[in-house]
Amino acid sequence: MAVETQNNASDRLSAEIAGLDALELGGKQRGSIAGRLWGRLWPMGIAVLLVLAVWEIVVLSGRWPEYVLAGPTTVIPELGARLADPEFYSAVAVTMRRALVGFALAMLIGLIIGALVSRIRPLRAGVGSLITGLQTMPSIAWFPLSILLFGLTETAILFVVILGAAPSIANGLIAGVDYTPPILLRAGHMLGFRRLQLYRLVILPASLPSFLAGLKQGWAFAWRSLMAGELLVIIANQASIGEQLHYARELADSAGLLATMIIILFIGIVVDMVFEAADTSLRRRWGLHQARN
Amino acid sequence: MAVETQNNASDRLSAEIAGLDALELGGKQRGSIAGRLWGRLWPMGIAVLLVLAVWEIVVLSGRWPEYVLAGPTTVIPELGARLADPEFYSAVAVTMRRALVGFALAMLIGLIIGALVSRIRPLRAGVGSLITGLQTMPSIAWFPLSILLFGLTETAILFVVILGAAPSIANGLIAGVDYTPPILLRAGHMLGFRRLQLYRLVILPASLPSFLAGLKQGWAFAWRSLMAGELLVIIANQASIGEQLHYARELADSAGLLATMIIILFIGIVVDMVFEAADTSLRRRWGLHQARN
Amino acid sequence: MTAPLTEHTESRPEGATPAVRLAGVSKMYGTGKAGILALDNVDLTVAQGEFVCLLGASGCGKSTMLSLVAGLDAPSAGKIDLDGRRVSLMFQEPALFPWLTVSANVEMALRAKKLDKRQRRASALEFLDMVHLGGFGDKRPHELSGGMRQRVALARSLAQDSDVLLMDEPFGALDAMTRDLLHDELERIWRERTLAVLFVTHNVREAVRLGDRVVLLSSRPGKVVQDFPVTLARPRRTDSTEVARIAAEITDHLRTEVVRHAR
Amino acid sequence: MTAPLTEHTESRPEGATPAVRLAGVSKMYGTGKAGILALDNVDLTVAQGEFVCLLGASGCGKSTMLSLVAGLDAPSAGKIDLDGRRVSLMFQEPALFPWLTVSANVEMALRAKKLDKRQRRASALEFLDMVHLGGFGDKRPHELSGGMRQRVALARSLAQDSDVLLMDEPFGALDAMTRDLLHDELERIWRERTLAVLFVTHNVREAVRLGDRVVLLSSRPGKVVQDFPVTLARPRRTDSTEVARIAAEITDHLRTEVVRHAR
Amino acid sequence: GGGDTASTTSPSGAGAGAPKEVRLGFFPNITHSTALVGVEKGLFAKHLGSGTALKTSTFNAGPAAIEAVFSGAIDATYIGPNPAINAWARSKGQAIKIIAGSASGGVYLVVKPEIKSIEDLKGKKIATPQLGNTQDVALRYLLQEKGFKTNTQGGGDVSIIPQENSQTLQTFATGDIDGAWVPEPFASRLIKESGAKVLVDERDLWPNKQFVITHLIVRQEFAKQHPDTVKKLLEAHVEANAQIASDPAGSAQTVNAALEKLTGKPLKPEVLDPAFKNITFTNDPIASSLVGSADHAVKVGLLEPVDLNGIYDLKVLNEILTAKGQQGVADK
Ligand SMILES: Nc1ncnc2c1ncn2[C@@H]1O[C@H](COP(=O)(O)OP(=O)(O)OP(=O)(O)O)[C@@H](O)[C@H]1O
Ligand SMILES: Nc1ncnc2c1ncn2[C@@H]1O[C@H](COP(=O)(O)OP(=O)(O)OP(=O)(O)O)[C@@H](O)[C@H]1O
Ligand SMILES: [Mg+2]
Ligand SMILES: [Mg+2]
Repeated sequence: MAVETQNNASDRLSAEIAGLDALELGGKQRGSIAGRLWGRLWPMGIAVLLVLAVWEIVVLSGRWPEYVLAGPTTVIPELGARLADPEFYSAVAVTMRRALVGFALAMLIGLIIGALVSRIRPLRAGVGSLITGLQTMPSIAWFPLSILLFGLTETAILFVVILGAAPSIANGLIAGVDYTPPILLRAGHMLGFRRLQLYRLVILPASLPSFLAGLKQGWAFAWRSLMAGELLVIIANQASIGEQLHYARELADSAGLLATMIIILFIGIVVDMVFEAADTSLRRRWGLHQARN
Repeated sequence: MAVETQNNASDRLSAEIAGLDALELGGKQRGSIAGRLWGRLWPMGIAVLLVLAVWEIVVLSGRWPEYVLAGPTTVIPELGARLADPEFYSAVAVTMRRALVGFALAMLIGLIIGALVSRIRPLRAGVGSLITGLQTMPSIAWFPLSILLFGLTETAILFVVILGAAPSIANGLIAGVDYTPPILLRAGHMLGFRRLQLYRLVILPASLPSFLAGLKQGWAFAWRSLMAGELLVIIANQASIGEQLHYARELADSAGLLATMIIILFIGIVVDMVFEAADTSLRRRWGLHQARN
Repeated sequence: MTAPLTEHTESRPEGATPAVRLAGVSKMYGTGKAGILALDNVDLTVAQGEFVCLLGASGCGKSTMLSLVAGLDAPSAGKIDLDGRRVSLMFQEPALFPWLTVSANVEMALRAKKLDKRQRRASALEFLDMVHLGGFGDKRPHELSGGMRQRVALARSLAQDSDVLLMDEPFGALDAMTRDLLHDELERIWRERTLAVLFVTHNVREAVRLGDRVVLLSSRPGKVVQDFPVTLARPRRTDSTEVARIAAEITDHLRTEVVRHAR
Repeated sequence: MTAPLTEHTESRPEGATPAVRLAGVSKMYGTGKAGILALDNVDLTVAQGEFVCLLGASGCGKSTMLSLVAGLDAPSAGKIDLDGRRVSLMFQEPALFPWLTVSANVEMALRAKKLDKRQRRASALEFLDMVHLGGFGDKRPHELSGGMRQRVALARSLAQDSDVLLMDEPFGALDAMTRDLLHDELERIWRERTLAVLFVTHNVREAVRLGDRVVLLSSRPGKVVQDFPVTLARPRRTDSTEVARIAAEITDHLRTEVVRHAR
Repeated sequence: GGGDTASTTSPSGAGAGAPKEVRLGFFPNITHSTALVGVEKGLFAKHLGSGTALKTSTFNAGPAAIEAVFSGAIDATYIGPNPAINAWARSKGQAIKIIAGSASGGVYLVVKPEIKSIEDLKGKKIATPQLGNTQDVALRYLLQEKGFKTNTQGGGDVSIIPQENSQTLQTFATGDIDGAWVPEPFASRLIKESGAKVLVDERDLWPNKQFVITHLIVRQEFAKQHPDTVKKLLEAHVEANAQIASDPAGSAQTVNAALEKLTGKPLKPEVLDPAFKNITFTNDPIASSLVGSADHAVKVGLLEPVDLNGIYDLKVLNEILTAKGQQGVADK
């Protein structure tokens, strides 16, 4: 109805103000894909260059010998050598597979535990605080139990990863549930939703932002647990990033350690970008992206 | 004005319905302190008993020898012996001091980084994703750098703890800022608040729930990093929990390991309760505690 | 009723089934000195098919009453009887789900009905058309104006299949024209479904335009102080002189009540 | 003005300083086909010390206009000139800070003034008294009723020391009595401070009761279509016959405008 | 953090005056008994004299100790052969020197009782403490000699599983592995707790039945600046080893007391006694075994060829030994 009658007028204006838009505060308008990419890339480029420069200066200062702190000029070729090595990709693939499988399972378990604990009062009183307790438990404490239960198998690694990430994910969900605006709960209640339906249709979507934040933290836990857990069981013919990190340190190989750290950072950044994309689309839908600072 | 004129009427009714209140859905009314404590304690007690029972059954099943999986009947005396040992308390004190100092510093740094990154667009594009990248970096990767920078000192431990916790805290704050309701930002803007003032008076308090969740996750990271970091530098005559955990594992001392795990869990649970108390009071103030199931 | 009737006499049909019955209902928020007695010993009955309007000063307990009837809160004393009737409540705020589009918000109300996806969608769009938001089904709530959001909430609560309809200032943010059109729609639906309606408003003319009865609440503590039957024949018009006359009369009572109770 | 004047003539003193000047202002939400043109080429001037009321159908762009004037959004085209005047805007929603008590919410508006803590508190309580919420300073927003929250928001925006006051349906959730009292308070403050006020309402009588001019906006796209000067002597009363007469006249125009433009 | 290296950068110059403190690292581990006895009995303090304080740091594994040496946070440390080789190779011979031996022997291949010979290992899972460490290399080399194929990822005829020794205790008990090539006290624990039996005593694989498992290294820069202090350290080291030799039983008790203090748990007597007996504490770094082990590592493909020439600096040690009328040790 009204929308149609206005389209001509809006088209005209739309064209008129296109130039103006471009000048406006960035980010409010979606802008072109290239433009958005560029808006992300230049600050990243500068950040990377800055880090490299500081690093090289520290190394050049001669405060520490090269074998103690390798400089970019050593590490970058080392990194290049790895990237040229097919085995490297299989190591990354092994680790990523474990991370993703473990994380997916942790997500499922975290979701279930979070859902139960957040809504069942005695359960919450009984084991609510245990969740954070479990979160603070270092991965190595679980190693013996993990081996007892699963032997020298990949499942033992996954177990450690899940124990690392699931509490974090559950906590994110619980926080989200706790902060669901009461008016939305009441609205859901009035629409006749109870228990599972209320949970699925109202509480869960309302908690999504917090759940997403929990997922992000859970990923970090999963990854760190994995880096430790990959030493737990060394499975035939499967190199992994956790192993590489460990051996680089074992061999006092500064360049190798730094190269591995860069790889870990890179993966972390890529994963963060995925989360951020999800987050941005969520905020756009909720109408939170227009916030004026 | 109106409030005064109603007090008599309300006093009367207040007395009348006191009995009714007690019967009403628990948790909506504050209730007596003893009652609330009891409401928390019995589910916890049941949870603990349940775990002990399952554990004892598994041990009694004889599936594994006692030195591989110690049972409650071994671990509880072991725990008792520790609790009777004054050195244990000094170990706890050492670890808690490090955890609290590290966490406080991480909080400060996380707050500053989170504040800057969340509000300065190029900074966010440049280093925003780096925060999660750093979060995924295992503590051991930082050890060489930490020793390089700080030698075998307590500062080296704190450095690892801060690198573990600060990104998490920063991420919590950033999520909170991102999800601050635009209408509150606009209201703050209309009241003439800009930049720092807007941040301090509007954004920060609005982000508090998410920040608190980030703090909780940050605590878990800090604690885990500390458990690893306490092995980095073993400072003369200072036993610590991280060390105890490590040695229990190194010596394959199942009872010792389980006793240390219980202690870690216990500390984690106590800390969680502190966070929960903060969270509950926050939700009460915001009017989120009345939420109907 | 607890309040003395003035010139009007009770006009509610004696034999009508009561749909909502409040008996001695009180509601206290908080406890002790800081507590607020929002409702004090309220008795009220709404018959099936009856349209009751609730008037009262700001903060007198109207919303509280609706949320008690809806079962969202428990009364501190007294009893509320709905006899198993299904209630729907349109809140004072729009209370839309921000993560859903406008039409999905309305569809939420249709989940109880056995409809397939396409039918649900079509039905939601019908209700949106009814509140003059036909073209906005795919927008998100944050892209609407305040009045438009209120209309979505109205569509959502009308879409629900209930016996008792509770409405908390449903037209507060609308202009007079839109309001008039929606009055007609609401009246039509009320008749078709023989709903029991409890309708809160600050607009006395609106109350007279719509209500079979107009109930006056006093302020802190909220008590029923007057109960006016409105016997005008329907359809009525908001700007008719009869409505204006009765509204003026009720306004006078309201004024004296408000002055007598508060301050 | 772009719209032809009808029977009334422009009554605004020729020499008055313009406080707010909108020239050819357009606002488009979104882009392309899905875009909505909320305001189209609006020209409007409000003089210092002038009280202008804005009327228009739901969703016609009134709130958009206020947020543009307040500088919360940038117009897609056109210019808005305030000459450095300080603006305060009372939103359509209360927009209170949930983590602060009621009085602390009002105190937020007093931070710009050089007051110590005690003075600020005292001043906040005065403003709360003014909106008849004297006893509620220590409550939290969630403990108030809808109308009470709106009054807190009113107190907060009145407490602000500004030259231009923008108000978006400030009395929408209030009963007629409270409304009348607050009209008087608002008028007093407006006179004392010689504010420029841009006041959005759906209540035509309220507009006539308060405004020096009543401006009519058409629907989608929002355009200024009429501009009525109100020359009645103050103090005016909402229920006076003159106000009713002018209001009826404006309502007629409004109706034809709404019918002509939308649908 | 630079303050920690004050002693190395002190203006005193080479040999000019003693440093305020000397920072010594070791592990709370029975193979580090020389250090444990020396510290516990105050021998280091005695020899260093009042001018130089002894500051000890305990480490749990080689990498942390090497990191500390590299960064100048410690001056000398007891350490196993692999980290020393790594440190030497990484720093291209600049960071450290081995200045004395400390312990030899005490490493066994223990297996399930049903395994009677090396040939029986086919298809079995054998644990080692760490990929590329001496035990790992020894196992791989032995298997290679016997014609078995192995690889670094646990595949091949015999599956080699590098894992921490504590985990080996557990996985052996649960039957996940069939044997392990481990040092004391883990070998004795496997025998006592899980009924493992010795298949190979690593001593039998080496000439003179001797091979290094612990030695003392020093930061080169420190050695250059404070040769006198290094000498005093070595004097204490020699005295500690002498004490162990003269009173093995008493020393074992001293060691166990120190372990209890450091790790919270003493070793059980039935583990302590055999373990302590199986280790020989000697000043001889047994250079031939270090070089031999490195050779083997190259042969099984775990190490790039590395030139170990100059890794030893045994001049001062030999001076001390000669002064005591004992025989010197060789660096070949
Ligand atoms: N959650 C709450 N906690 C404490 N007090 C409350 C709460 N909700 C309402 N009140 C108090 O109860 C009284 C009645 O509130 P209610 O919302 O029912 O008023 P109302 O009649 O709907 O007013 P309005 O017309 O302004 O919406 C008010 O004094 C309010 O302060
Ligand atoms: N953030 C937004 N994004 C997209 N469209 C918007 C946004 N805000 C408003 N609109 C659209 O702009 C138009 C005008 O909205 P506005 O809020 O200004 O109306 P209004 O005159 O204040 O209406 P009401 O009386 O209902 O409050 C509406 O059609 C609305 O859908
Ligand atoms: Mg209300
Ligand atoms: Mg509006």
